Amino acid sequence: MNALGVTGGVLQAVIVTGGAPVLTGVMRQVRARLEGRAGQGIRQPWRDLRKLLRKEAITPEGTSELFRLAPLVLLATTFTAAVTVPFVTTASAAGPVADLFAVVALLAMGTATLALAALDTGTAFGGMGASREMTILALVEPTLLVSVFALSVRAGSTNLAAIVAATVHDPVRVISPASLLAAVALGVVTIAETGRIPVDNPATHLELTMVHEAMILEYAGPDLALIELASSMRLVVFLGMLSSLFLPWGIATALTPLALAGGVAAFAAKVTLLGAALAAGEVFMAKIRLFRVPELLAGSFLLALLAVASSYFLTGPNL
Amino acid sequence: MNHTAFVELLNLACGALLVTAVLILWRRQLAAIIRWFTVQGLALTAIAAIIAVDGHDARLGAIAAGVFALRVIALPLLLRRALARAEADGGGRALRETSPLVNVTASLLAAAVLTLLAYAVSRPVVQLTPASPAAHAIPIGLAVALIGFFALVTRRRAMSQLASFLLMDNGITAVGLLTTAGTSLIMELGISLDVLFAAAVLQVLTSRVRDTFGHADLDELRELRD
Amino acid sequence: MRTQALLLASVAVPLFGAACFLLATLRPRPGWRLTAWVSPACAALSLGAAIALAVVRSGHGPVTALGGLVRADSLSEFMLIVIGAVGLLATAASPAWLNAEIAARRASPRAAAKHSALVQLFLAAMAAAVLTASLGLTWVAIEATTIVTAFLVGQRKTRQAVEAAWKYVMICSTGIALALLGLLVLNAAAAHAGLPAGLDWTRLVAAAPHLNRGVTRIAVALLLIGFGTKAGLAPLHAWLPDAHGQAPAPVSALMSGVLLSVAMYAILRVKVIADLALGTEYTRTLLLILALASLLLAASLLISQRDYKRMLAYSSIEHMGLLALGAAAGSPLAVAAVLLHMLGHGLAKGSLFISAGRVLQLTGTHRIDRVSGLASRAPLLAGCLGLGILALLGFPPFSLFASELGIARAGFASGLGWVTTVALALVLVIAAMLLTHVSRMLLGPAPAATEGGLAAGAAPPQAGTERASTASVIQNGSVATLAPPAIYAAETAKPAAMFPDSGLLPVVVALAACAVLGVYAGPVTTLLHAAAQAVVTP
Amino acid sequence: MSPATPALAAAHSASRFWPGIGAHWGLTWPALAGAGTLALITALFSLAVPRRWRAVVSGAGTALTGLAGAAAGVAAVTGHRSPTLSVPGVLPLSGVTLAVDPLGGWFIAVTGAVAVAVGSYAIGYQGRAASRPSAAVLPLFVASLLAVPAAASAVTLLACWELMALTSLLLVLAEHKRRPEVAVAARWYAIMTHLGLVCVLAGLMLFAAHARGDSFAALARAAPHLSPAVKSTVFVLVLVGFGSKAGLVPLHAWLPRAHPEAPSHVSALMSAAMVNLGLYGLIRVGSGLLGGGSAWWWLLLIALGAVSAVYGILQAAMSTDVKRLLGCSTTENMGLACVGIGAGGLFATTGHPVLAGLALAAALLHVATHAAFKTLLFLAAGSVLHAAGTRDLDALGGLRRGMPATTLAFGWGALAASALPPGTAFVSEWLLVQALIHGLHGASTATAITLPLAVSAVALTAGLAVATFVKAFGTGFLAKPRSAGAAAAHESPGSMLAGMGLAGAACAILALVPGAVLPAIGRAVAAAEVAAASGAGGVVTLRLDGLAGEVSPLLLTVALLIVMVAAAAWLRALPARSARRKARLWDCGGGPLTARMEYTATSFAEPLQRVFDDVLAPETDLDVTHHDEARYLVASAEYRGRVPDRIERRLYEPVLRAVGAWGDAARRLAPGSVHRYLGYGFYAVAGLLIVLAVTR
Repeated sequence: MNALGVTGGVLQAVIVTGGAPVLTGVMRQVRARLEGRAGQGIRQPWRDLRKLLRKEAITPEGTSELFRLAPLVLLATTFTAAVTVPFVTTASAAGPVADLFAVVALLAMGTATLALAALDTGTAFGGMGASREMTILALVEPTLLVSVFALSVRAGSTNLAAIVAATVHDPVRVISPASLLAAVALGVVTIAETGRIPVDNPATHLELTMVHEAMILEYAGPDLALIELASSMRLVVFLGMLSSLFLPWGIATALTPLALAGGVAAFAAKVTLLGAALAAGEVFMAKIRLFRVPELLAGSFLLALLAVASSYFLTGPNL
Repeated sequence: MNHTAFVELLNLACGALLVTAVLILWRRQLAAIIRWFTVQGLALTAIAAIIAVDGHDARLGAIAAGVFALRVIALPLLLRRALARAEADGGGRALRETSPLVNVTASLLAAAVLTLLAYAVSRPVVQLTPASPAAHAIPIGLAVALIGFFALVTRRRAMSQLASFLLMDNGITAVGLLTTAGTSLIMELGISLDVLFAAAVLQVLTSRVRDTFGHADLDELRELRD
Repeated sequence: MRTQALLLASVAVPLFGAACFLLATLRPRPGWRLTAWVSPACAALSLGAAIALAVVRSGHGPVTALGGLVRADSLSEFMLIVIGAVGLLATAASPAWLNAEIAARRASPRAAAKHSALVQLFLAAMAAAVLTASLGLTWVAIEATTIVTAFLVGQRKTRQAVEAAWKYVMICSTGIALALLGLLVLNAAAAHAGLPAGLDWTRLVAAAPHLNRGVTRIAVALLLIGFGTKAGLAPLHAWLPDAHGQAPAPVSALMSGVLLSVAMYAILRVKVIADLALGTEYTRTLLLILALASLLLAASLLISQRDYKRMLAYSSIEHMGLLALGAAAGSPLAVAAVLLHMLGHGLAKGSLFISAGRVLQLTGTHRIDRVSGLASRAPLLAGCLGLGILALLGFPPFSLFASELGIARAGFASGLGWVTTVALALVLVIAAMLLTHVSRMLLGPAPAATEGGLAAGAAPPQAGTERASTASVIQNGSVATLAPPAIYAAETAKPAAMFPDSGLLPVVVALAACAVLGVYAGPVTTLLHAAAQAVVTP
Repeated sequence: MSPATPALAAAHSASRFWPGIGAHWGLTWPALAGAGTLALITALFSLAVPRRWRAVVSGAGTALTGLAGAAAGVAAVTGHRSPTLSVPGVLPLSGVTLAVDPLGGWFIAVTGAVAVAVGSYAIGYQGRAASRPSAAVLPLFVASLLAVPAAASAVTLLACWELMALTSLLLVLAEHKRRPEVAVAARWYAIMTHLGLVCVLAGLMLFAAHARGDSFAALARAAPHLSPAVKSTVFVLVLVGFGSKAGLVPLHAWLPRAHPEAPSHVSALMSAAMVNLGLYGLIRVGSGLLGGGSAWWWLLLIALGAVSAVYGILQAAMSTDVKRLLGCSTTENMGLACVGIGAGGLFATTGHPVLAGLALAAALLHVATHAAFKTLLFLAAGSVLHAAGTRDLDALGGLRRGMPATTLAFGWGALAASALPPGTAFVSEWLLVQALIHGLHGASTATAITLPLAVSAVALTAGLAVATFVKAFGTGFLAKPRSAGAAAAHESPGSMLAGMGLAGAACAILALVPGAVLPAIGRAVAAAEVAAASGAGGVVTLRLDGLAGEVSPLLLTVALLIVMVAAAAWLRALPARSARRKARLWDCGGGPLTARMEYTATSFAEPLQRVFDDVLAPETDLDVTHHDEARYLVASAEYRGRVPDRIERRLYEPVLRAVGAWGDAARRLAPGSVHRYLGYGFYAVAGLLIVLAVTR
């Protein structure tokens, strides 16, 4: 935990919180344009949030404190991740938290809390959404950890800062088969975790297909605003992790204004690009059936395992 | 009495022992079986007496008397009384062994085989005192014991099983006598008493079996099974 | 002189008791109430004599009496203690049992007195068997036990009892006759080795190295099979389940608890001579075959066993197999474990047979599947049965754990690893089956027939042991007397009500003793090791 | 071990007032002796006192016993040396040898702490219904649990092991009059535990026979000179024996039966304290006495552990009986610990002491964390059963209103169990994964193939655990009650809550400052002769020694709390807010929602069941009865579905069938014919005589 890290943390807090809705806006805009619509402009998500925050808070009958706490927990977990993962600088705001497992578990914690809140409502929708979300979460976990394994083999640690630093110092590693396979695997994980097509459709409200939306069906007003904000931040965090792990160029290594500015700009650019690419991809894809999702995740798991194998066998036993 | 005569007599007695055993195995008539059993008792007594006379052994003489009392008088008497009561219950018909589990021919062949086995097995015992003619007759005693055991396994009637048991016991006694290794009198007494009591108990049980199961053969005592 | 008196006491006291009972039978109307307690008194006396003998003689050499016909060394003393302990257990339980039988009109006071007289003779014969100084007289005494117990087995003159008695006497006499044959052959060998007549143990052991090998082999084989018959070892084991199943509960307890062990005592003695004459391998092989055969047989027949008394009998076969295994191992530890196992098994199995007898009186059936929910009908009885089984399976703190562990240790230590492993596997199967059968009897809710019983059992929880349950039996007995099926309930109701727990008190004491022995044997241990030395080949 | 510290202080003062104790007896023996005496006294009093006081006496006595035991354990792990006790008189023919080293001390401390919570809980849980036997046996069970890790000779270990089995069996039987399943469960438990004993016995006795002595010292001395074949045989035997106690697949069959049917406080003791001793045995014999051995042992153990973890949590995810669910999760956690132990042994044999220490430390820490949260969960489940009268999640729900404290406890336990920060299991699983990941450096090929698979097994387990406990908590405690019993549920008495509170506190400590116990674990690891020290340290921040890796659950939690508070404050500060308004749930416009419209536990697990169709092989049958008039009109449709234990189907049922066939065939051996019986003898004698005649 050093000055660089703290500065980075503060900057990230601001950028991620402020930029996440914008990213969502951008992605929606990209989709709209590709589908030949005018789109609502990239600031629309912010407007929605403002509107929601102004509305009165609603407590559905028969729900408990947990229902009210869930949005806060979700936001807290995502925010903590956003602060500690090194996006802008190679150092982390809080090294002991920036462990890749810790971050992953943190985000899973948020999801689990939301699922509990959904069950708390006692509606069929809530149960359905929770059940599906948990199934996906359970299946994503192996891929995630094994690809983390693959990446950590490179750096000899699972600490994000260490991995990023190692990558920055030796950029060639990025194109090693291990890291390419891991990148693809993590990409699939990102799609599953952030509920994008083809795993989930953020825009649907159709009982048969919705997962995330089914969970938050009972939320309204400020609670809903928090959840929307948190999930867009979550997307940024995942995309940011992808960028820092696999294309860490431009990330600030020194505590100079220029370097920091460059870091911020690079981060914004990378995340925006990745988001746009994701959105563009969604246009050409349809959501797959829930029970086809395991196949997708199994595939990504295989890739991750191959990543580990290659990181061991292609580099020889004694790394 | 000179040595050859002694050997002749001894062999004669032993031969009688074996023959009676085979006859007991052969005959079905319980009355006949008991008769031959008595004869065998006599043979046994003879063996004891001959060895006693030859060795001028008063102790053995006493034993001979005991054998006579037990195996020629007491046990046959016991068997006859049991038979008489059985026949009385059975309405005076002469009691026969219903066909044994192994038919007579086969059991005679088995007896032959057992005799050979007895000879083969008891070689070491014989060679223990090769000089004594009595020792050479030990296999016969063993053979009788084995034949008795065989009869025990194959006879269906309670009575005839009892007889077979006593036959086996005769064989064992014969071995005891022929080894000419003296046992203490008190032991002899105990053994004889045990045999007598065992026979008595079995005789009582025979009548109980008859009372409870009628004239059924022993193979029908199958209420206790798993 | 004092020691000799003690020595003879353990035979004389039971004989005296027998005489008392015989006199009682002569009287036209035997005053049963009082005389019933003569037999426990005698048993207690002889147990006391045995212990006193062990205490007085400890440290000195063997004592002899009656001109060398009777001799006691540590082994005989330990066996006397086993006989005395189990005898006390069985005789202390028999008054209650006999009273129940009389009350149920299954026996008359005269029959009861006759029964007690025979039991006393039985005890005397067993004591004689372990006290005599010569193999021959031991044989005589052991055969005498068969004769004495024949009528005890067939006491209830039912078809099954008669059948059991016939099989018992026939098979045992045959087996023991084989032992006689072996004995005579051994005698020949001894005579040839220049021993005086009489087959005296110590002389035999002393002269054993000079015995003719060929002859001794035959003799030992016959002796092992012969005494093995009486010890319930395969192949001539078949009398055991029938006899134990049909004999009255206290007699089953004695037969299974001590008679088998006494036969095993003879085997141990013979083994010493055989080892000296032939080397350990020969006897060890024979004993291992007998042991494994018995264990396999017990396991196979316990799996689908339907009669709980037969179940206990087969478990006795199993334990005899274990003893044979220990004897085969033959190290001092093994023999000490075998002896301790005799005592522990005697106490546990005795308690189990007595409890089983109570169950029979309570339910009127031998069938395992007809007894259920015993724990809620008769908690104390169920407790005794359950704890007895746990003791039998070798759970600590019961002494069978220590002894079985000792046998296993000795087995592995003396290079019998594979055999011991196989034996352990078979023991596992047997344990599983015993647990299954017994848990079927004990556990679960009380059967619908005794709904009232359940209520009665539940109502007074503190006093809710046997009394509550018997109350229940009376209840549905009296309601059901009109209905033919529950006649036995009507019968058993009265005795159960008359004699609440007195029949189970000895059982509780015996199990407690077994547990104490398992935790701390104290002086017994020294006696054990001394006794083991007596039969371990130097 | 929070409850232990006062007792430790007491022991200290005792040693001060009673000079000599501290000096040459150490603190451990007085404490352990105290535990034993307390247990005996409690047992006697529970038999004696009237029913009204029984539960109090037995519960309080058990708690005190546990306290003393915990003190002993803590004394041992904090480095107080204590002499080896040898009591030749006790246990005839063998004698008893006792010694407590930090490894044993760790397990003793864990057991004692569990017993404290369970004891105070038992006061309220047994209540008036306390039967004499179960009340008396409870403290004895605890005592035997404390004795097992103190055994210092094979025979002593076996004796304590059997005492433990016996007492636990008697406790499992406590409720046999109410439910017939209890008898079945007890039967399974007794037989499996006996199987385990036979294997351990054979293994240790074989070992002792070759070592010419059965004290652990003698065994350890002899181990290096043993042939690999013997060592491997011993290891495999004890693996089977101890594995069956630890509930490893495929020997887990007793676990999901016995745990639900036992009274809940007993389930807690069994699941949180007893199964650990299986692991203790593995570590003690495998690493300590046999001294490492060959790599394949440990690869085998890792494989078994991974399979058990995944299979266990899958069964848990499918089960709707909350106590069965917890039982299966025990199999899972034991599997994870076994992965750690296996990795430790593997790294030790392949010469990576640091990693070995780390892996074993992870396993030992997981033992403690699992003990903490599984106690909490079982106690909470027990009070649910106590209040709602059912264990079936499909019939529960909405308990948060009736029993808020229990809900809180179960929620905290569920969080701890699902390995999410700031949950308790998070730290131990993090350590485990760290050890596995760093092991890839310079590993052999077999290791390099095993480790990633192990990691993915652990990961899958973690994911499924989250799903499982979300299901358990969400359907059991949240939403609407699904049955009258659940609706009428009321909070449990104070003593039960106190028990849960203690367990919860232990969870919290282990979750937030796991570093506090790492030194103790380090000593335990050293005592296990796996490595010099645990490969991790630090109090606030957990750092790996010699490896790059750190995590700080405390920091994480604080950060979360700060953000939450800030966000909440920000929300409050928002303009134009009015108070929260209650509103109807969205019921699609059709009438109010009833409990029958909720997702049940079964339906929650359905997607997972579909995903793992091939592994679980669920059985479903659907009977549709049509109207007689038209076969297109459905009169009624009945759907039945269950998820059987596959391994049981494939492994146990054939064996049981075979044994049954054997038994039926064997009955022909005793047909009742006296001739047949005599024939056995005749043929035996004839055969023997022939053999004698032929051989000379």
